[in-house]
Amino acid sequence: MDTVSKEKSIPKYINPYFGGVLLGLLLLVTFYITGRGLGASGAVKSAVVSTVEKIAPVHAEESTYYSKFISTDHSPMFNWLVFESIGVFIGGLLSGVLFGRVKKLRVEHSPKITSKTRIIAAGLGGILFGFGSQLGRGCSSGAALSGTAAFSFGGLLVMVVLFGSGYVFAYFFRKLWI
Amino acid sequence: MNRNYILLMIVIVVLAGGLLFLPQKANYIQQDPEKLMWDIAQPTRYITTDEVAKMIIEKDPLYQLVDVRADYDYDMFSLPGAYNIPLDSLLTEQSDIILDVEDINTILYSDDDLKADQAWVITRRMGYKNIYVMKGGLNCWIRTIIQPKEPKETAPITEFELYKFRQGASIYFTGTEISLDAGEKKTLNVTRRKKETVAEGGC
Amino acid sequence: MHIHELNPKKTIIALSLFVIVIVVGLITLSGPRLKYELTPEQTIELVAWEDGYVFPYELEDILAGTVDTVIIMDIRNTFDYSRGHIPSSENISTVGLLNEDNLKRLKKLKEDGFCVLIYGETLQHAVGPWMVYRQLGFDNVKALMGGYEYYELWKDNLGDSYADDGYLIGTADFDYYDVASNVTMQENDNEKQPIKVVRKKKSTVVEGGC
Amino acid sequence: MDLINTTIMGPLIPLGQIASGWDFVIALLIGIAFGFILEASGFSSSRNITGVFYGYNFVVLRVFLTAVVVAMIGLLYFNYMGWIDLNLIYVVPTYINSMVIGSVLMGLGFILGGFCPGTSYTGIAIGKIDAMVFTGGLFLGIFLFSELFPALESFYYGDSLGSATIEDVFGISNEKFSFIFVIIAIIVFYVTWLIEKRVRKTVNPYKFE
Repeated sequence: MDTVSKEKSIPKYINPYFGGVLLGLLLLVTFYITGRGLGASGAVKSAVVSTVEKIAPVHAEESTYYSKFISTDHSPMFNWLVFESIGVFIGGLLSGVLFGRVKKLRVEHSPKITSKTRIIAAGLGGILFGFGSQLGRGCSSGAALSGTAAFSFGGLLVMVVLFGSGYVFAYFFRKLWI
Repeated sequence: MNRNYILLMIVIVVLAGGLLFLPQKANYIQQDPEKLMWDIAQPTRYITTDEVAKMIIEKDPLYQLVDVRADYDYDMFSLPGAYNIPLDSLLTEQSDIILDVEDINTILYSDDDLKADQAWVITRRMGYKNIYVMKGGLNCWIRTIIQPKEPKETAPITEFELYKFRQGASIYFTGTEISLDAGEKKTLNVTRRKKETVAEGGC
Repeated sequence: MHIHELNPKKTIIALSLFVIVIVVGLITLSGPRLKYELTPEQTIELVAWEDGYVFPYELEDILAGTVDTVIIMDIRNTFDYSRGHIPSSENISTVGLLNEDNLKRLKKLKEDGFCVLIYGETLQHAVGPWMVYRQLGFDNVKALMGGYEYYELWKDNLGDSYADDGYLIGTADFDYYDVASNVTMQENDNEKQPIKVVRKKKSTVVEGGC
Repeated sequence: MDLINTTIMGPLIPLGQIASGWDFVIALLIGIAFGFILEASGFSSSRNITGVFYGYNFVVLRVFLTAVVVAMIGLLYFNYMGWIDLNLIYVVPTYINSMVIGSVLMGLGFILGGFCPGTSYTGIAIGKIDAMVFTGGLFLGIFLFSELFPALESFYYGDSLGSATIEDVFGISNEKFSFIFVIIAIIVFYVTWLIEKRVRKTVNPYKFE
């Protein structure tokens, strides 16, 4: 592969350490302002709770889990993490536009698998991640990143086990990616 | 490897290492004098004798009483369940065990507000939280709870309710009658030692 | 091109900003503005001593001008002050007690050998600020016993006021044991001591203010 | 709240320093910054992310560890300088069994889906269908969990350590821990650089889409 086409195939990303320093500073600012770190899976949880509440309000009220997140004075969507996640989407869009990555809808997959396989794997992965994030009290940003930075033992545990199990499973699903 | 990466590495190691060598902050737990002065100006530390009486009768587990008078005074008379921490032994280990409790409010009292207030200032400086002062101290306790004054006929209904509560409390604390709703009250032989000005609603 | 061959210029800039913030923070870190001069133990001693109070009758000499090294400060709010105050007193509300100007002035007064007498509505009102001043090392600050309430009663003949010890607080008004202890318990216990009320003896008028 | 205090102590919202109406504006702004950093670092591409598990791209590890290091050190300095009260920072409560199983599931979901929740939002933003499906999966997974919650409840709350900090569990001070963490991070950065260099020779460079 000649250098010109290689240059073209590499999209412009910022230096990962630069990204890391920025993310760390953002996390610090978030701690300074809110006292809690960043989070992402909480927004989906709010969406689930509000959907269930809309469709089956009685069921939502009876359930021990939903009722934890339902309050009488505002919708579960009126939540800090929901707004933050909307922000994540907007921020991603801004960066995508800036670096020229916003294109038509597409599926990114290894040449060894079809788009369909990738979609199924993504859906399955999402379900497992969603389920796991509830047991783990947060996802990779909420528990692992923010938790560890705030010296929480649980955060460190999630980080180590999440990446550790990722490496264990990686071998079995190598076809998906390489 | 780019030389700048080595620079970055050194910077972050120095930053992290610097944490280990930060000098210990002096007086770290002690309350800032300005904050202390500000707290002193607030009347929020006071709890009325009526509230204290109610709390003792109901055996409220969220409160504890501390008598800051000298031990011989405490031995003579003290409120039910009160600990004794004389003002001069506020900084002992024993008093720390009593005062340094989470989620429990400590109410200090003395003969009146003076000693309790002084003890309060010291405990606040030492950084203890949830410390209160019984307004008016034991003198006020006697005037309001043990020997409540009947309100004037023109007084609002709440005054009468308060009076009724105090009558009941008086019986509760002096043990002349156990039941709380008894209307009549045994007149106690009172020996006044001092001035006759009696506070009406509180002290 | 591999990652470590890229020049992390922006990373260095971002991290340097972070370092600068921390360094500036550490340099400007000046601890609390005020420091306690007395240890908590010394404070307890001070309180137990009951030194540093001024008796109402002593005020007569101060007001008459016999003792001219005393500055009187009224720490009640401006409204109460405007309705009546001890002559020649200045008003400083509680919030302003520790502001920079005031502390500077107090320091100056201390150096010049002046005594600062603070009073509130009662002694108890003034005792908190008095304790803070003392703990900050202003040992020339004294509190007026009885406060303004007592002064108001006796302002025409302060000198005779020691007949009335109403300014004494911190003492028992009752024999609690007689009055308030549980009757059933009382029967079992016959011994009884009168509560000792420690009175301060009247001393001769202080010389030179402090 | 405090008329005398000149420096504004953080965290601001728990201490009531910011009027509650601004909460959501702040949330949105923080989110935008978060999303921008994630996307710009390349987290909108699942093949970029999973590179960490196959050794051809360690961007996730680099960003993640650098962020933790910077935030940790910053928190400790800020706490020291009295700008922030570390005791008021939310500490994720620890439930060992539930968290270990949850993290194993998340690890599996990570390798299958190639995203985590935050990065999938940025993936959607640049038009990745797999990211949308992943988010749909998240929704389903959380829904499933909520429906199964009564059966899982005792497990969910079991083996709790409360809001345990690293200091509580390992008995080393935060300062020492962050120093050790920095050293570990630097070693990891160096080792992964060596691994990446070797792996890249054998793996075909992937095409970004």
